[in-house]
Amino acid sequence: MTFASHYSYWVTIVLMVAGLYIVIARGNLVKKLVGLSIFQTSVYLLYIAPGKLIGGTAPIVAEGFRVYSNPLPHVLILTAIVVGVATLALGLAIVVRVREAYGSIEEDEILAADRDGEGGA
Amino acid sequence: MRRFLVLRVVGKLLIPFMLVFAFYVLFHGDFGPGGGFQAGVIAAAVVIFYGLIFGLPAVRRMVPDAIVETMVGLGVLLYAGVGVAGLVFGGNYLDYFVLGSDPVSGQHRGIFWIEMGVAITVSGVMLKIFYMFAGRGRSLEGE
Amino acid sequence: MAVTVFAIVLQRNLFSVVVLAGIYSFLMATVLVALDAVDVAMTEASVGAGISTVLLLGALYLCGGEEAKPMARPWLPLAVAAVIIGALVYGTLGLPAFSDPSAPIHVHVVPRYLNEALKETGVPNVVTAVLASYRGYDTLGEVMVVFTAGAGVIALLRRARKRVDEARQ
Amino acid sequence: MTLAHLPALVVVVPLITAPVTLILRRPAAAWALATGACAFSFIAALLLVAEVAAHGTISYHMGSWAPPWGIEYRVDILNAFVLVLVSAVAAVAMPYAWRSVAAELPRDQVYLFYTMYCLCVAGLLGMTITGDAFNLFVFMEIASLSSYVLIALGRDRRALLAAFQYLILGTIGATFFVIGVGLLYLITGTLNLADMATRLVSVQGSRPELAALAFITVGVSLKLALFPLHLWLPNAYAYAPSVVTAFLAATATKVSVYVLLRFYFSIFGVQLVGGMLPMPEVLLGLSLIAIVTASLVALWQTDLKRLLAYSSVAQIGYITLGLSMVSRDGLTASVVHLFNHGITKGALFLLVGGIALRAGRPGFERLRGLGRSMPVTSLGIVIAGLSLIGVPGTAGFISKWYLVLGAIELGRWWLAAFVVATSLIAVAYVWRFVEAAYLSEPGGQTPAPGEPPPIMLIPAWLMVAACVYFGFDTSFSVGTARDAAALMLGVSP
Repeated sequence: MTFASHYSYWVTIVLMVAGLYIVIARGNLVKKLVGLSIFQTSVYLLYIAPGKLIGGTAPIVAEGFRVYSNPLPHVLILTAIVVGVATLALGLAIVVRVREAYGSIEEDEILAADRDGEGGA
Repeated sequence: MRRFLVLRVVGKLLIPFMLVFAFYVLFHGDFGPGGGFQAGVIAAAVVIFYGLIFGLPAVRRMVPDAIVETMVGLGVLLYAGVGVAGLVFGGNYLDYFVLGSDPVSGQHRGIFWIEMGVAITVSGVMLKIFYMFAGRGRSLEGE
Repeated sequence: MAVTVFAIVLQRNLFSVVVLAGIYSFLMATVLVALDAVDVAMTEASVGAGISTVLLLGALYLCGGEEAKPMARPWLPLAVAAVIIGALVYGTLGLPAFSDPSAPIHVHVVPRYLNEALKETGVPNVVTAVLASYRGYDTLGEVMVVFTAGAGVIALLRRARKRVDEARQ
Repeated sequence: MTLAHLPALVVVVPLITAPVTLILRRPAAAWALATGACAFSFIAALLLVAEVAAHGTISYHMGSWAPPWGIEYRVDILNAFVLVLVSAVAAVAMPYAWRSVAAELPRDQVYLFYTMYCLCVAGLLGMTITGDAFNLFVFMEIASLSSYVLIALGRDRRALLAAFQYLILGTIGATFFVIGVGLLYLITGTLNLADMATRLVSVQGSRPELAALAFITVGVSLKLALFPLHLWLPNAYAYAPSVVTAFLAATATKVSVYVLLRFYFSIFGVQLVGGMLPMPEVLLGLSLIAIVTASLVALWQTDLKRLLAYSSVAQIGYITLGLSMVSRDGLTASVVHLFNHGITKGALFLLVGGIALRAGRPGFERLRGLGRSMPVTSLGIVIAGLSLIGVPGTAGFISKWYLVLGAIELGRWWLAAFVVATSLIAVAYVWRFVEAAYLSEPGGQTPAPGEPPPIMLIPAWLMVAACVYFGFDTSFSVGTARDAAALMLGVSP
């Protein structure tokens, strides 16, 4: 249980928390989405890093290789990447609509606009 | 950007190769890295590239909206259809074993068609999203 | 990579943020190659650095690029972040060490993929074999997610364009 | 042949319908197909319940790959019951959608609405039926992405912001869930839920397992809007199109509750959840706070749709309250309330949608004298409202009865008293409607006399009738729930 043996996990944790921090602390909708994708990306490392075997190769069966890295996390993360980009696309589409409806992409300003125009819209 | 001759010529020269590369990635996915998803992204990128050089109207003429929207649905249907074919031939859902004369050739056939489905849907969706965002900019500028 | 992320946290010009996010994705792809995940790296490079960047730039073009000043009281997010760090460190301490061949993920389920995939599916790239065949249903779901996003973007953006047209008339 | 493939077909049929509706681009065809698909799923779900009740758990192997290598669909009495709830609400809401959607959405978007609706139904059903942790995540994303779009389609511009907030919180929730599943995968090496459960026994109580439990709990709690993670819910429900509100309120949070139940009792096991961690105490505390605060907040709302949305947060509190008892009666109450509250809220939101069609936003000033101008709708709301309170003779009474039984069984008399006392707050907020509709003179904003069209009223009243029916005949709801509770606790029924 040394520091080095869990190094990959620490990196993951730092990235994850930084991404999440952006999402919660920032009011700009686009920046929130960027933070969200960093948060999701960090999860890729959590899955993939433990699958690596030192001395192993990519999991493509070929002559002369005995040790392969674990392919299952790769498959899962391919799916996760796709889910991430789908979420991003949808989120941006909503942001564009918000911008057109409110003229702003700052959360505070939008909430203020709603308070002023309560019942209007 | 219509005035940049170099860009136009280089673009025209590159685009066929890029498309070929997309197909390479699609069919080579069994042996090396790659597969339907990556191929779809590359194919969509080619068309987007074309759109950036020659303008949105030109690319919309080349690949009209109706085709793109049909592609979006068609790829998924192809994938799900392979699953149903498994049912029809007496296997479970998405069972490829029953699709060929022997299990391995059935697997091959199944994997080929579903990768195709993935590629079609992915490139369709990417293109459609590009059209949507690019088209929006235009209508906003018009205001 | 961590430096890029902190730059993103601090940077308020959204264009820089997007470019930095693209760089971040490329770095991530490099790390993934180092970890033998070539398929994933290829996808991350094309999706994270390619498609996402294009999408974000497109959205910024429509929305404008400066961020207002950050929230005045960052204590709540910081507290949340601290709790999560705590939980994760606590949890990962019990995990197998890096590159430990006797870890459960290497001895359960996966050996069959590595040893039998070529025989059972005729596909040497085990990632493709698992993706398309063993866990083919997941991939169907994944394509469905892409489809959902596509149809969703159509639904969201088409209607408003019509509205703009109406407003103009 | 078809019968053996029902587990796959129940999800795949709505899933395939979605791209077909997109390609056809005809609103009428899209509606007809979507209705057919939902009806099919409903019938399939009923057949599955009968099958499971008679012959026990069904396991279906996708692509004929045996688990844990392939993906397994696993139907037992618990998720078959949830399947029936989801598909029933989906099928009943479809005829209603025909008029309601046409009135609330621009014409060229109507077919896309049905595409999204099919995806959402398929996603929720897939989440419920699957026996694979990662597959659950994938279908969770299908269901969530489509529900973000469905909410954003609401007429009010605030629907956009509500959808965005839901997207952010929903994605964080889903990512937390993935982190939890990842940790479990790292210590077990498998993604199949049944396999995971057996392999977890050897590492019970280890640190990654506890962390995974925490992450999955927080992630799913975001989705099911457990207090204090409920902030996305009121806006999302208030501004979404009427059908969407009714469907999501009746099903989406309930499926998340199911996921929580599944992970707690089938994966982690009663010993871990109930014995080693203060999970029941934490859940109990949060549930109590949720019930009191959300009910009180509901009292002050100026709009009937928002009032009902806050009441949903409170009712979810009752469901998790049952869960926190970790006993046979408590879990029975949880599962029964999941079902009963689903139909009750479905009925209420469908009826409110009818008011919205005639009057626009259902603010209380527009409800004045509604009992005279829309008598059938108002009567329905009152009956379903009684079920919300838990008056004897309605479905809501049954669930509260089991909650009280569970509390007494544990010797917690104060908890039993609490359940009864908080029902009085529900009386107060339902009374606000009664007061406006029956005891006030019609004001300037009251809609002119006239009911919504029968195609909307009949589905809504079907749900109202269900609220009453399941208040008397409890053999299906309580019987199934008791079996499910026994299954979760691992005791013989």
